[in-house]
Amino acid sequence: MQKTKLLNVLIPVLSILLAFVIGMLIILALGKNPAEAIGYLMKGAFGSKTNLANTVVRAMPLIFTGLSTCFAYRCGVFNLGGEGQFLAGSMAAITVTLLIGHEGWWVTIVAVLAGTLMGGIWGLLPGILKTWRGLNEMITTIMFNYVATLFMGYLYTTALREGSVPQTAPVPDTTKIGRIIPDLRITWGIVVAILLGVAIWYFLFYTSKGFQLRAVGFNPVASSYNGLSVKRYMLTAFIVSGAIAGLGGACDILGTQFRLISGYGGGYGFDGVALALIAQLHPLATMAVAYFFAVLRVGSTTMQVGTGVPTSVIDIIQALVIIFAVAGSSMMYLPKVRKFVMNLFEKKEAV
Amino acid sequence: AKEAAPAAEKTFKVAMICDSSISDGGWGAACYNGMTAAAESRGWETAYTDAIDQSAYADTMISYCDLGYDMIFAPGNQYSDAVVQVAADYPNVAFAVLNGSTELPTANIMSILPNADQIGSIAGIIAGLMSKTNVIGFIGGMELDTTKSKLAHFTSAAQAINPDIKVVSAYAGSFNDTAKGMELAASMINEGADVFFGDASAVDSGARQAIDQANGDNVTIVDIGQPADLLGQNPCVVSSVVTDNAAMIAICLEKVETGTFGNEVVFGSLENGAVYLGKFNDALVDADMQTKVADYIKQLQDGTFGN
Amino acid sequence: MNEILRMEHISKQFGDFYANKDINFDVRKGEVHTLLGENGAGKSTLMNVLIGLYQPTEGSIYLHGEKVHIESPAQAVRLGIGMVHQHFMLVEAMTVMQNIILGDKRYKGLFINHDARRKEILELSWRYGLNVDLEAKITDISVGTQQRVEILKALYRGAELLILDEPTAVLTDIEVEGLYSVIEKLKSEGKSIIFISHKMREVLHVSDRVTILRAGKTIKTLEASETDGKELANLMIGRELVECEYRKAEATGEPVIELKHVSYNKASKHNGLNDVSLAVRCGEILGVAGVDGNGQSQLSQIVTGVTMAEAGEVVLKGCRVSHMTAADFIEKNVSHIPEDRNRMGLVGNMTVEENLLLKSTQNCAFCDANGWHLKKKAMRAYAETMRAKYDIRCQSMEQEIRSLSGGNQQKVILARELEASPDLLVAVHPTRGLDIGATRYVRDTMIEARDKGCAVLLISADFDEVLQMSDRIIVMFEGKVMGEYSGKNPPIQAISLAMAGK
Amino acid sequence: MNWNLLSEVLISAVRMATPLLFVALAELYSERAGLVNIGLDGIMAFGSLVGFLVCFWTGNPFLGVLCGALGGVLVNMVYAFCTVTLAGQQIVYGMALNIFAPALASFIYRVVFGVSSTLAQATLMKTVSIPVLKDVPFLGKLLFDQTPMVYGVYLLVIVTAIYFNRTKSGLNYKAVGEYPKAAETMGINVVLHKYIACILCGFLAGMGGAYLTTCYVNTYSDGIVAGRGFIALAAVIFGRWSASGVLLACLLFGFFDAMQLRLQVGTDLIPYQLFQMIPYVMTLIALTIFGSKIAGPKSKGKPYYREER
Ligand SMILES: Nc1ncnc2c1ncn2[C@@H]1O[C@H](COP(=O)(O)OP(=O)(O)OP(=O)(O)O)[C@@H](O)[C@H]1O
Ligand SMILES: Nc1ncnc2c1ncn2[C@@H]1O[C@H](COP(=O)(O)OP(=O)(O)OP(=O)(O)O)[C@@H](O)[C@H]1O
Ligand SMILES: [Mg+2]
Ligand SMILES: [Mg+2]
Repeated sequence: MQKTKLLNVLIPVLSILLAFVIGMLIILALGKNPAEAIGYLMKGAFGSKTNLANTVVRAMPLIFTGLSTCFAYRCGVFNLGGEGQFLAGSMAAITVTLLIGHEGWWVTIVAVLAGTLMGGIWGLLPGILKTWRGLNEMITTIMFNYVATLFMGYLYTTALREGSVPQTAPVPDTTKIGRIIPDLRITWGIVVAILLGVAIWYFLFYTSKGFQLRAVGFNPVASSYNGLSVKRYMLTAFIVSGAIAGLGGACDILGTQFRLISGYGGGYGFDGVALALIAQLHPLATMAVAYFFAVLRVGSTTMQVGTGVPTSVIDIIQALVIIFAVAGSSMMYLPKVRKFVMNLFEKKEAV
Repeated sequence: AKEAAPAAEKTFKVAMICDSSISDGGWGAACYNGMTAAAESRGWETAYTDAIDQSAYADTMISYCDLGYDMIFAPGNQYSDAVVQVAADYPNVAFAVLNGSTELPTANIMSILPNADQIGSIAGIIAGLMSKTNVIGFIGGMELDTTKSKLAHFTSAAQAINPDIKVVSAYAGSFNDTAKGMELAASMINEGADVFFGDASAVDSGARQAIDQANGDNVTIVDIGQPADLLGQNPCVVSSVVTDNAAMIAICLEKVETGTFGNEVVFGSLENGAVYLGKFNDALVDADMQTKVADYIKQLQDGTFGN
Repeated sequence: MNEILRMEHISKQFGDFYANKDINFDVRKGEVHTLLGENGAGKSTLMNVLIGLYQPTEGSIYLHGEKVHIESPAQAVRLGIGMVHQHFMLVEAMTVMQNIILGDKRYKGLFINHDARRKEILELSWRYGLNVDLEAKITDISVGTQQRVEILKALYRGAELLILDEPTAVLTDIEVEGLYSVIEKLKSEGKSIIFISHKMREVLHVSDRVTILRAGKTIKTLEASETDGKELANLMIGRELVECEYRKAEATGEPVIELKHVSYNKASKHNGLNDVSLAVRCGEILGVAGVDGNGQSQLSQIVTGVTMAEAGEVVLKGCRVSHMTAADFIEKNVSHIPEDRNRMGLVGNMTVEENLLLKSTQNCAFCDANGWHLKKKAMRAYAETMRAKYDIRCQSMEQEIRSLSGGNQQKVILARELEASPDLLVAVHPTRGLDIGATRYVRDTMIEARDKGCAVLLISADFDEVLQMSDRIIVMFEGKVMGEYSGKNPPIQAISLAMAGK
Repeated sequence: MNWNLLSEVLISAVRMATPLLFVALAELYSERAGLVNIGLDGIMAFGSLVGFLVCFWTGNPFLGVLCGALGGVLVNMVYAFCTVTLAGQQIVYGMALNIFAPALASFIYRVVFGVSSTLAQATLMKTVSIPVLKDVPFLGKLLFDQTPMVYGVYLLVIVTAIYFNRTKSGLNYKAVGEYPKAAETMGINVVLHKYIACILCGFLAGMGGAYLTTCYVNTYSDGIVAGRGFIALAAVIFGRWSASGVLLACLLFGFFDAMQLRLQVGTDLIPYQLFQMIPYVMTLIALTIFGSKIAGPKSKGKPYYREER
């Protein structure tokens, strides 16, 4: 038992290190100094108070989409629509803010609720298609992502456009989600994210409903034989995971980005899926991995700027991290490998 | 802004961020070339980060600020938000926003604003004179205000010369979907368009490719390039409306050096030479036509065009 | 002696568990050699090792005296070994013909020469009396026919050594006779057959030699002519077989569940019900006999609310429940031991403890505030009592249940289903795959429940089990109830005829 | 709508359907062996880069296409190893490819062309028109005045249909996707078939990518694939895992896309984003109407280990 748990942590960590080694080799091959590169990475992510804060800011949307994935996959719902749901949330939040036309904290609350609701609805649609027509959610959620992205384009170029660039008006100052410390960009959104993560963790592992949801996710047939309403749980998972992503969108637009603009929100959904899978669908681990992803993102920006390596090197390292981490854990399920590793452990213990 | 450093030894550094690629043969390339040319003229060091997501704008600029860059060049109004945010935290760094709005400048932010109306009009003049089918095409990337006013002036200038002109236009919704540019151009050719103008970066190169294909060996459909001088890149390029970013950026660099940076918009226009018409493809345009174009541009400058 | 196959010291390990341990086994030309053993003795595993589907942990295989290393089923096919698997290996989306010619490597050419292949297969099927419709889709043919397809598949590949893994489990008596004649024919052509079964009667009937496996080990090899059923049974089980006679009860109370003219998916002979009426009273066991796949699954699903009847009425404790769901049935105190424990009964990736509590986490003993907080301590304590009470053998209650052995998995289900003191217990193949001790335990527990007043519907493909345990017996054939018989001195002859639809 | 316009739209539909068709066939071969590969976008991106580079250097578009296809195979081997040998989750690795391969492509492009800011252009494949036939009004230009790649892909559709419906090998291949264990017991090498499926998938998807840069546009730019892989994925489902169905689905998507662009040129009133939604919304509507009664190969998406029960 202990050994398995240890391995579950050790394998991703080793895999990530390996991915880094390869990344550094690429940097070396480009004629840059890997040590220097790492130095820049650390400096970018942890170098100063501002940098530390930026990392947290970057982690926030990832925590939301990661948790959204976590929740859905735990119930056997393979929601790839995190991105669309995130955008649906942002769009609803900004639309409501701009339409109300007033300012103030109550607008913030209404906007956040609207974002959450809209995310939920955007999750519900593929849910209905799955439970009613049996459509594979992996396909439909991807389609809904495209629709959401294009609709966002419509909002910022036409419907809610303000000024010369295709973008919406910004959220009024008093409606923005406040900063925790005035001169750092961290907002209360991160607190919401962390509380949500803890709540999901509690829900999944310490409540009866969460227990049943997990059972449905692992084995829907057995669950239905044991009196659980599989369709209802799945639909709930669609809605809630959509709502989590939507809440993330609302927090992000009201706290960090302030307006819709071309390219907004790209990639958060898929990143969320990847990091939740690396975290083996554990909500607390998901938050940690999200933070790690953010470190990688922010740090690597500085690394790119400092060393002048192409931006794509960073993406390559990130993809390698995903591939190695997940491959590492699936390798552990192979009997041969498992046996081999266990033997290693045994030997160590014997010594 | 900061007092100018008295020591002449100091090498200044400028960095550019860009969401598209600097090798896109369009906007990104033109802006990068502009920056390097300007930097070279004043002995600055340069750096760039391209192909970045919207979510990384601020982080990237912060990184440059932390690494001691003196100026950050953001070629597009889409960076304004991020610039405002970062500029507030780094009052000692100068920020120049190409196509930034007139309201944008602060103590350490300046806008660089080429005259989009004139750019559109120049292209419109050529199109109005050259079109034989009386249909001309315009492909936009995003519905930027600058793009919209280019389209509006392209249309009005062409119609001022030839009232029968009809303009077909479309937005690709992207600056890098080359294939979409091809399809859009193909469908416009099908509508009869024979002179094209575009404001969509890599999408335009797709459009030019479609035009070349439609032409075959005999160039009857032409394209007007921008913002660099694209003559020779494709057989169909008849001339280009050139925006001399380098000149405008150089002004900013100079202001940084002298410590007078900020609170200002650098305009670019026919008048100050930052906007001008590139060379003609002599095989496609006879001398007579070329002088006509030159006359109209003169009128444009005098404000008598279209009266 | 013309021995064609010898397996020496074969061991096969799954994880820490030895399914086969140091097995020795040989087959001669033209003989029928039976592998006899209880469920889980390791018969199928040994055969899967032989055809290269599994790699043995240890041991070697000799064919015609030469040592071979069988790496894949493809190689086994080349070596002339054919196997009819216990769980058929048929691609449902394809036709009979396509299934037979699948993987055929004997003919060159890109395209399928349909006419030639059809002719060849028809010839084969005529020679061995294996009638099948070549153009039918697998989903449309009966289980018996599917088995004929499986045998044809093996023969078509020119198998010299044919393995039949529990071929009779899914056949009616008449079909079994047909199978015997096929076996005779094959034997007369000099082919060898490995026959797997745990039914004494047929073993003695068809075999030349018998090898007994128990708990993964070879116990003994005997000449069939020199032994009798009793000896075989004792060897197979490992101790003197104590004839166990359960006391039969007579129930007169109100029916707990009643089916009135219930139909479901009527058109299908294998997974539908056609005008079924029956009643189970408290304090009795109603046994449902019949060959697998005659509507038993559907029956069990309807009386537990997993599926809804299409016509007719289901009455539970006096209420019409035709439109209720499984949850409502559970609410009304109906327990269910489903037919496939891994797929329907347990959540393999969850722990033993969690599986024990799968149905009762909403119970106020285990949670507060409407299911919003689980009382982990109470759960653990309960699980530990269950572990003791039902003798569940596992390393820890936090172990994933899929790593438990079948018998212990079944005990977990039993604990979960019986602790609720159900009014109705629906048990489907409750002892399938269990060893003798576990089987005994399960049966005793069910009888005990009955004696406490529970109504039990026992559906089992194991005829002996139905005979032993039931107070009344009904027989199902092609979705219909063929007849009802008393459990005391049941008319075995009549029942087995009814099972064949006569 | 006049005939000329319709013909233009159809020609454009065929042009836009061709890369889709390559990639959809790639996915068809993958899913028929039980492997759902959502990494098509990534494979295409890499294929389009390799195709472009080779074409740029050698001036030979055919070589470009071939190398692009091989590049696709190379990338897809990552997926093959992880999903077949390690029996990992197919969706995850598909997604990983979508991050990895485009980044790699963009990286290589940058390394090759440095920071030079001139646009690299390659020669495009010439159309080969079939004499006489190409002059048939309306259909002539549509069917007989295309690049060899277009003829090739339609040939491939027919070959694929015949392969899966008529040949022995096709039957074995389908069995692997339906019930790998049964296939294994019939002497079919499941792992080998799955690897072959990955090779074919990589090859065709790479080719689809290379088509973009050797037959369609003559430049490479990041994001050139623009979500075509996902549309192809939908086309396979839409086309019910059959070659002819996939053909129809791709033509339909191509048609909607071409229509959408035409409509955009014609009107300014309706925002173009709404037009761009058409292919996706139509997919959703069509899927909803048809439902998913045929769920495709039975074992698709499930990892296979031989010794599992
Ligand atoms: N693939 C596998 N993984 C893990 N355990 C297995 C596997 N296959 C079989 N076993 C275990 O090995 C033991 C022997 O199984 P096997 O199927 O060989 O029994 P059998 O004698 O054929 O029984 P039956 O009469 O039920 O068919 C069982 O306890 C079973 O749980
Ligand atoms: N593009 C095409 N052009 C000409 N003939 C074709 C084309 N596509 C398919 N066919 C022909 O149609 C026949 C049926 O092919 P089709 O692709 O419909 O089979 P399928 O749908 O894969 O099989 P199934 O019906 O089992 O799903 C084949 O014999 C093939 O020759
Ligand atoms: Mg068996
Ligand atoms: Mg068909």
